[in-house]
Amino acid sequence: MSEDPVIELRGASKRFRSGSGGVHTAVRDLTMTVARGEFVAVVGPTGCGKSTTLSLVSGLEPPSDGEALVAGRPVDGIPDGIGYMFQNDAVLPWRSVLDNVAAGPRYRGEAKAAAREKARDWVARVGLGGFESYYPHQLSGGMRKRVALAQTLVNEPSILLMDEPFSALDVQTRALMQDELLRLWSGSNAAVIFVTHDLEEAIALADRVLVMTAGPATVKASFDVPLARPRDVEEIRLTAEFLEIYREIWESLKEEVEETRARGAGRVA
Amino acid sequence: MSEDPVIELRGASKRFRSGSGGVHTAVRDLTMTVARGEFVAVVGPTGCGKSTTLSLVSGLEPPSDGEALVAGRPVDGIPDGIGYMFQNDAVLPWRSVLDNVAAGPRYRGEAKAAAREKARDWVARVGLGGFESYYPHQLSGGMRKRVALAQTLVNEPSILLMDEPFSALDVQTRALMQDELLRLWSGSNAAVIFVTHDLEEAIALADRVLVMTAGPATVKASFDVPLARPRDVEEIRLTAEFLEIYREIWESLKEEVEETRARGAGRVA
Amino acid sequence: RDSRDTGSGASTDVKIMVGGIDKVIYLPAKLTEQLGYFKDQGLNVQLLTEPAGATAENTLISGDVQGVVGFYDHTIDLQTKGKCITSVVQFADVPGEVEVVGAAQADKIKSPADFKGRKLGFTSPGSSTDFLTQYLATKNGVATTEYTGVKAGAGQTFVAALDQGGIDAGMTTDPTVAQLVSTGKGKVLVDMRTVEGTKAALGGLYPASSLYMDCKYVNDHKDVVQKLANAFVKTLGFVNSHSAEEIAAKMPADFANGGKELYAKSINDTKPMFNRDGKMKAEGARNVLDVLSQFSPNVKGRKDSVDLAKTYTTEFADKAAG
Amino acid sequence: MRGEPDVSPEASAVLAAPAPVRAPVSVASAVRRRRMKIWSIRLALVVLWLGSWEVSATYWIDPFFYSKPSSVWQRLVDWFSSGTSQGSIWEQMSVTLQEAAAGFVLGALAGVVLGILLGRSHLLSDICAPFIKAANAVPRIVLAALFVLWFGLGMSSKIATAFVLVFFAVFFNAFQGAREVDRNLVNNARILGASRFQVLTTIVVPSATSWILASLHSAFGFALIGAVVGEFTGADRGLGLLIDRSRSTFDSAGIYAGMIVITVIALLAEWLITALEKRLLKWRPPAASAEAQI
Amino acid sequence: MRGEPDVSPEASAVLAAPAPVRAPVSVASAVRRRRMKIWSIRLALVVLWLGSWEVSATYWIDPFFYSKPSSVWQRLVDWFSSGTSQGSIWEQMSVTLQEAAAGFVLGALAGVVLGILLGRSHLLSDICAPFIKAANAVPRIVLAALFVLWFGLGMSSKIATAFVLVFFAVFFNAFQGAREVDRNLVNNARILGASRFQVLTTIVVPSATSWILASLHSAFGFALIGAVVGEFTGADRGLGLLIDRSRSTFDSAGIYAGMIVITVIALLAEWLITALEKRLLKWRPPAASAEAQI
Ligand SMILES: Nc1ncnc2c1ncn2[C@@H]1O[C@H](COP(=O)(O)OP(=O)(O)OP(=O)(O)O)[C@@H](O)[C@H]1O
Ligand SMILES: Nc1ncnc2c1ncn2[C@@H]1O[C@H](COP(=O)(O)OP(=O)(O)OP(=O)(O)O)[C@@H](O)[C@H]1O
Ligand SMILES: [Mg+2]
Ligand SMILES: [Mg+2]
Repeated sequence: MSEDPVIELRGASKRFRSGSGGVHTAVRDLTMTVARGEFVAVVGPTGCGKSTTLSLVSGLEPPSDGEALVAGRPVDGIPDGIGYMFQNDAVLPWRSVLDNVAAGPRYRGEAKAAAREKARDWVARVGLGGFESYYPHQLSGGMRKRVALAQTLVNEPSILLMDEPFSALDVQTRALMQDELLRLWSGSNAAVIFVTHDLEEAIALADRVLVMTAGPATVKASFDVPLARPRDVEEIRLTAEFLEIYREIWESLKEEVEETRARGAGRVA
Repeated sequence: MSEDPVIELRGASKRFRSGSGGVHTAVRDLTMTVARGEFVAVVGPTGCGKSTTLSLVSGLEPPSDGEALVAGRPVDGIPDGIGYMFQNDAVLPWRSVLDNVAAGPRYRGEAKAAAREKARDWVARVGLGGFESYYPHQLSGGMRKRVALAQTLVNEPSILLMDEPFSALDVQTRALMQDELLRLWSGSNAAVIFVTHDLEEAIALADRVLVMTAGPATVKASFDVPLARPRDVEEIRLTAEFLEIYREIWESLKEEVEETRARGAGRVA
Repeated sequence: RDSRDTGSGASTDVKIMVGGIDKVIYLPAKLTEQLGYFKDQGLNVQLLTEPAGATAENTLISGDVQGVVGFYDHTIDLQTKGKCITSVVQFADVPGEVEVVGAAQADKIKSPADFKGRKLGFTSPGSSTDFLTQYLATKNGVATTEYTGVKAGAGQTFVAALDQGGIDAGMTTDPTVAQLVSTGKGKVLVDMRTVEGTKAALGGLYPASSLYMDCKYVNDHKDVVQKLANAFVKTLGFVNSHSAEEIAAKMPADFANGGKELYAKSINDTKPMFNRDGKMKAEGARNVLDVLSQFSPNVKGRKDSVDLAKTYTTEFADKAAG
Repeated sequence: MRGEPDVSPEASAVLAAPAPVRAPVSVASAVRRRRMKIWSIRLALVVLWLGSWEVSATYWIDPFFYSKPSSVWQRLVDWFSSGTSQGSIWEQMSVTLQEAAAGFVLGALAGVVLGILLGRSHLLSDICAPFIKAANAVPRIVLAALFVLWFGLGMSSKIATAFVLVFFAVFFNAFQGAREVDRNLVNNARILGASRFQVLTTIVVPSATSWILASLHSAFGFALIGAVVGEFTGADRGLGLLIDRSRSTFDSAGIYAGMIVITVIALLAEWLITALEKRLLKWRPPAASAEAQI
Repeated sequence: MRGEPDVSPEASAVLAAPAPVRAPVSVASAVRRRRMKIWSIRLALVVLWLGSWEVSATYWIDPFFYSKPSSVWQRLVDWFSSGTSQGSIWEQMSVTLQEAAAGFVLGALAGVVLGILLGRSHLLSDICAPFIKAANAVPRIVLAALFVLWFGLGMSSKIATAFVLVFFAVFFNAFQGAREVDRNLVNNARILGASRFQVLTTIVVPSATSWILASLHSAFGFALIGAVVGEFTGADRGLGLLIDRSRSTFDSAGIYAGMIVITVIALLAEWLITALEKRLLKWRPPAASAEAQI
C-alpha cells in the first residue's frame, strides 16, 4: 500500500443556499487524504454532510472554500478513473439492466459486443442473472441498487466513491456484495471512500474509518483498522479485536449522533 | 390484542409482464393475516416480493389471483385508515418539509393552521426541527426518509405499512425512530406490517416475524416473538431469548436467501 | 352574435366592408370618407377592409355589414345561391383590371392568343380575375386547359411572382400595375381601365367596382341608401373633376407609403374607369352575365334563371344625380 | 438455471397449461371490449354531430354559410370520382402532403437540434432566447408572404411556411425537455465517463423524448396548416388552393370538404407518430395498471 | 437551539462578519458581469444584423421587397409621432393587445383544464383524442374566416382565432404533462387520503406546471398571431390591419415596422411569463450549479 494521497481535501467547505434563503454550511473546513490502494469508510450522523463530501471529491460540486485534489491536481470536472455510486437511484429508466451496466464501457469507447459481454458478467456477479432484459421500473429497490453497483464496478475505477451502496440489501446478499467488492478492490490498488451507517460493515471492509462530526461535517477522528487481509467478512465480526475497535469508534460516533439528535429534536417536549 | 384479522391475504398472487415480454410472478399463493393491534415484521431475500405484498394490501395494485381483504372487506381502492411508507422517495418536491408533512391532514380536511401545527410537531419528532422550510432536494437521503415517515405517521393510521423505513438512517437515529414508532403504535391499536432487512430490528419491534420465500414470495414461516412490552430496543438485543429467536429465524431465512443467490448468480463461474 | 346588432343600432350607422380599401379601383370608398361626404349626409359610416372578396360578401349576407364595395359580378353569383344582393351605386363600367406581362416575356406574349402553355396569375381562383383571364384566353382561341392558372395574390407577392418568373403574365389592378410599369418589371398587355380598352378586350363593358347591399336592407332603409348614393355620386363627381394629384392629396398619407408619385400615377391610370353618375349600364350587366355563364361554376347552365333586374338598381343614383 | 428467474417455473407452467392461460386471454378480450366501446362512443359522437348539423342546416341555420353534411359528402364524392377543377384530387393531396412532410421533417429536425443545444447551453440560450421568442411572435401569414418574395411561388415557399410553424412548436418543447433532465442521471453518466456529446445523445435526448413527441403530435397539423397558408398566399395546385377557390365561389361545401380531407391526412400522420411513440417509450411503466397486470 | 440548525452558527457568523461576506458579494458581481456579457453579445448580434441588412439593401438587394432598417425606423418614428391613418398607433396596439390577451387567457385556461382532465382520464382521452387532433389540423386562416361568420366582425372573432391557436399549443402540453406525473407521488397522495380532485390539484397540476409553462412561452406569440390573422380577415383597427395596409401599398418598411411592434409586445409578455415561471418553480434545484453554490 503506497502512501501518496490520491484523494485530498484541504480545508474544504461547502455552503448551500438554505430553505429560507439563508446560508447552509454542509461541510466545513474538511481535511482528509486517501492513499492509493486505501479503503476508507466514512461514518457520521444522518444529514451531516457525507454525500456532500463525496460530491466534492467527484468534481460534481466545486468546494466553496478550500481545495479538493485528486491525483495531486485540483479537481475541475470529473477526474479520470473515478467511480461513484450515488445514494439515490440513478440508473437510466429507458435502458434494460444489461444496457445500463454496459453504459460505462460504451462511454469509454468499447465496442457494443464487448461492452455487453462485460456487462453480462457483472450483472451475474451482482446476482441479477436472468434479469438482463428488465427495465428499472420492473425491479425491486434492492435490485436497482445492485444494477447501480454493477454499473460502477464494471468500469474498474481507480478511485471508488460509494454512498451507502448496500443499505437496501438483505444481510446475506449484502455479505456477498461485500466479498465481491473486497475481491475486486484487493487486486486493483484502487482508493475507496465508502459511506455507510453500518459500523460493522465499515470496520469489516476498511483500512481506516473516519468519523464525521454533526453537520457541518468535518473529520472528527480517524481510526485505523489493523485487521489482517484477506478478511472473511462473516468471520471477522466475532473476533475480540473487532469488538474493541467497534467500541472505540462507537464512542466517538455516539457523541456526534447525540449532538445531531439534540439539535433536530430541539422542539420535542 | 384482539384477534379479528384487519389485514388478510387469501391465496393472493401477483403477476407482472416481465422484461422480455413473458410473465413474472412476484407473489404466489400468499396467505397471511394481521390482527388488530398486531405488529408483524416481514423479512425475505431482496427482490422476493415484499414490496409487492404491501402494494396488494394498500389497494394500489389488485391481486392477479386470490383475495386481499382489509377490515373484512375485499380491497378495491385505498382502504380507510391506511398509512404506507414507500421504499423509494415519494415526498413532493415542490413542497417544503413542513407542507409535505401537513399534506395528509390537509387532504383529510383539516384547516391549514391546524394541519401545520400537527406537522410542525411531527417534523420535530423525526429530528428535523429547523428544516421546516427546506425543499426535498435540499435534504440528505436520510432526512428525506424521515420526512416520509412523519408524513405517514401524522395521519395516525390504523393500518401501517412500512417498507424499509429506517434503512438510510444511522444506528442511533434509527433507534430513536424505532422507539418513537413503538410509542405511537402501543397507544393506537394499529395493525403494522413492517418490511426490513435487519433481522434484529424485526425481532426487536414485532409481535411476529414472517419469513418470505425466494421469489415468487409466499409465507415460508411465521415466528412469534414472545418478548415482553414495552421493550427497550437497545437493551433487548442482548437477552438470551432474543438471541434464540434470532438464530431460529435466521436459519429459516438463510435457506431462502441462499436459494435466491444461487439463482441470481447462476451465471458466475 | 350580439355584435351583429350593434352596427345597425341607429339607422344612420352603416358599416361598409371594402374588398381592399387601398386598391385604387375601390378608391371612392375611402375618398368619400376623407371628403366628409358621409357626414354631410348625416351618416355615420364605418369602413372595414378585407383582402379576399368572398369574405366581404359573407359578412354582408350574415348581416355584419350593411354594404360591400366590391365587384358587381358577385351579385349574380350570389343570386344563383339564393341570395339577393343588389348594386346600388356603380362606380365604373369597366373592371379596371390590367393583364400585365413580365418584362422577360414581353416579346413572346403579345396578345392573349399567346397564352398557350403559359403560367397566368390572378388574385384568387374563382375570383373575377380568374374568370376574366379565362374569358380573354378562350376569346382568343386558347382553351382554359391550355394554360396554368396561378394564384399570385396582389401587391408585393404579385410583383415578386412576375419578377421571379413564377408567372409569365397576370391580371391585377393599380397600384400594382403602376408599380410594375414604372419599375420596368412588367408591360401592359390588356388594359381594361378604359371603356375602349375593355370593349376591345372583352367585346363589351364589364361593370365591376360598385357598392352593393342586401335587397331587404335596401327596401327597408331607402333613406339611408339614398344618402349613401348621394355621397358616392358626389365623390364620383369629385374624381372626374380633379387631377390625380389633387385626389391623392385627399387620401390618407399612408396610402402613399409606397411612394407619392407612384400613388398619383396609379390614380391617374385608373381614374378613367370611374363613371360620373354611379349608374349601371344595362348592356354591361348583360355582358357580365355572359362571361360568368361560361366560366363560373355557379352560373354555368343557369343563365336563363338569373334575374338581372334584381342584381342592380339605378333608382338611387338617378335621384342622387337629379 | 441460466436466464430462468425472469420467468419463474410457475409462470412458465401458467403459460403452458391451458386453464390458467385464461388470465392473459381474458385481458386481451377485455382490451378488445374496451376498444369496441371507445369506437362505438366515438362513432355515436360523430353521428350525433353530423346528424344535428344536417338537421339544423335543413331547418334553422343557413346552409349558405354552414353547408350541410350531405352536400359536403356530395362534394367529396365529386372530387374523388370526377376530380376537381384543378385536376385530380389525389394530385392536390400529394402536393400539399409533400410540402407539409418536407416542412415537418426539416422543422422537427431543426427544432430538436436547436432546442436541445440551447436547452443544455445556458450561455447560448441566454443570448438567443429573446431572438427566438421574437421570431416566434412574427405572424405566420406575414411570413408566408415574405417567403413568396424570398423563395418564389414554388414548393419551397410553402415548405418554408410549414417549417416555421413546426420549428417553433418543436423547439420550445425540446428546449424545455432538455432543461428538465434529471441531474442525477446526467451526473451518473458523466461519472461513468460520458463526454458532453454522449451525455447529450444518451441522457438528454432520451429524457426529452416525451417532450419532443408531445410537440410532434401537434406539429404535423401545423405543417399542414403551413402548407395551406402558403398555398393561400400563392400557388397553382394544392388543397389550400382548392379551399380558397371554394371560398371565392361561395361554395361552403367545398370549404368543409377541403378541411375534412386535410383532417384525415393529419389523423393518418398522427397515427404514425403514435406508433413511433409506442416504440420509443416502451421502457415506461404502463400507465394504466390494467395493462401492467395480467 | 430552536429552529437554528438550518443556518448553522458558523454560517450566521459568515453572514455577520464583513470579510467572509465577500463570497456572496462576488457571486452577485459575477452574475452582473455575466449579464453584461450576454447583453453585449445580444447587442452586437442585433447591430450586425441590422448593419448587414442596411448595407445589402443599399447596394445589392431590392429595398422594394426587403426595405431597410433606416426606412423601417423612419416608419416607426412616423407612427409614434404622427399616428397612422387609422388613428394613433397606441390605439392600434391596445386593440390588438386586448384581443391577444383575451384569447390568451381563455385559450390557456381551456387548454390547461381540458389537457389535464383528458391527461388523467384514459377513457375520455381515448374518446376525444382523435377529435382534438382533427380540430388541430384545421387551418387557422380558414377558421378565422368561419369565426367572422359565427362571431361577427367585432373583437370576438379575433379573440376566437387567438383562442384556437393558444388552446392547442397549451392543450397538448398540459395533456402530456398530466400523463407524465410520477406514479409514486400520485400513489403517495392517495394513501395520504387525497381525493381524486385533490390528487389533481396538489399533484398533477404542480407536476405539469413546467410543461404548461413551456407551452405558455410560445402561446402569447400565438395569441398575437391569432389576433393579427383575425384582423387580416376583416377589421377596422389593429396592428394586423396596419401590416395589411402596408402590404397592399407596397410599403415594405411598414410591414417590417408592424412586425417589430408586435415582436416587442410579445417580448414584454414573455418577460412577464418568465417572471411567473420563476415564482412557480422556485422549489426546483437551481439548474446551474453556479447559482446553487455560494
Ligand atoms: N442543494 C442543497 N441545498 C441546501 N442544502 C443542502 C443541499 N444539499 C445538501 N444540503 C444540506 O447539507 C446537509 C448534508 O447533506 P448530505 O446529503 O451531505 O448528508 P449525508 O451525510 O449524506 O446524510 P445521509 O446520511 O442522510 O445521506 C444536509 O443538512 C442537507 O440539508
Ligand atoms: N412492474 C413490474 N413489472 C415486472 N416485474 C416487477 C414489477 N414490479 C416488481 N417486479 C418484480 O417482482 C419481484 C418482487 O419485487 P418487490 O419489489 O416486491 O421485491 P422486494 O421483496 O420488495 O425486494 P427489495 O427487498 O429489493 O425491495 C422482483 O423480482 C421484481 O423484478
Ligand atoms: Mg447521504
Ligand atoms: Mg421492496
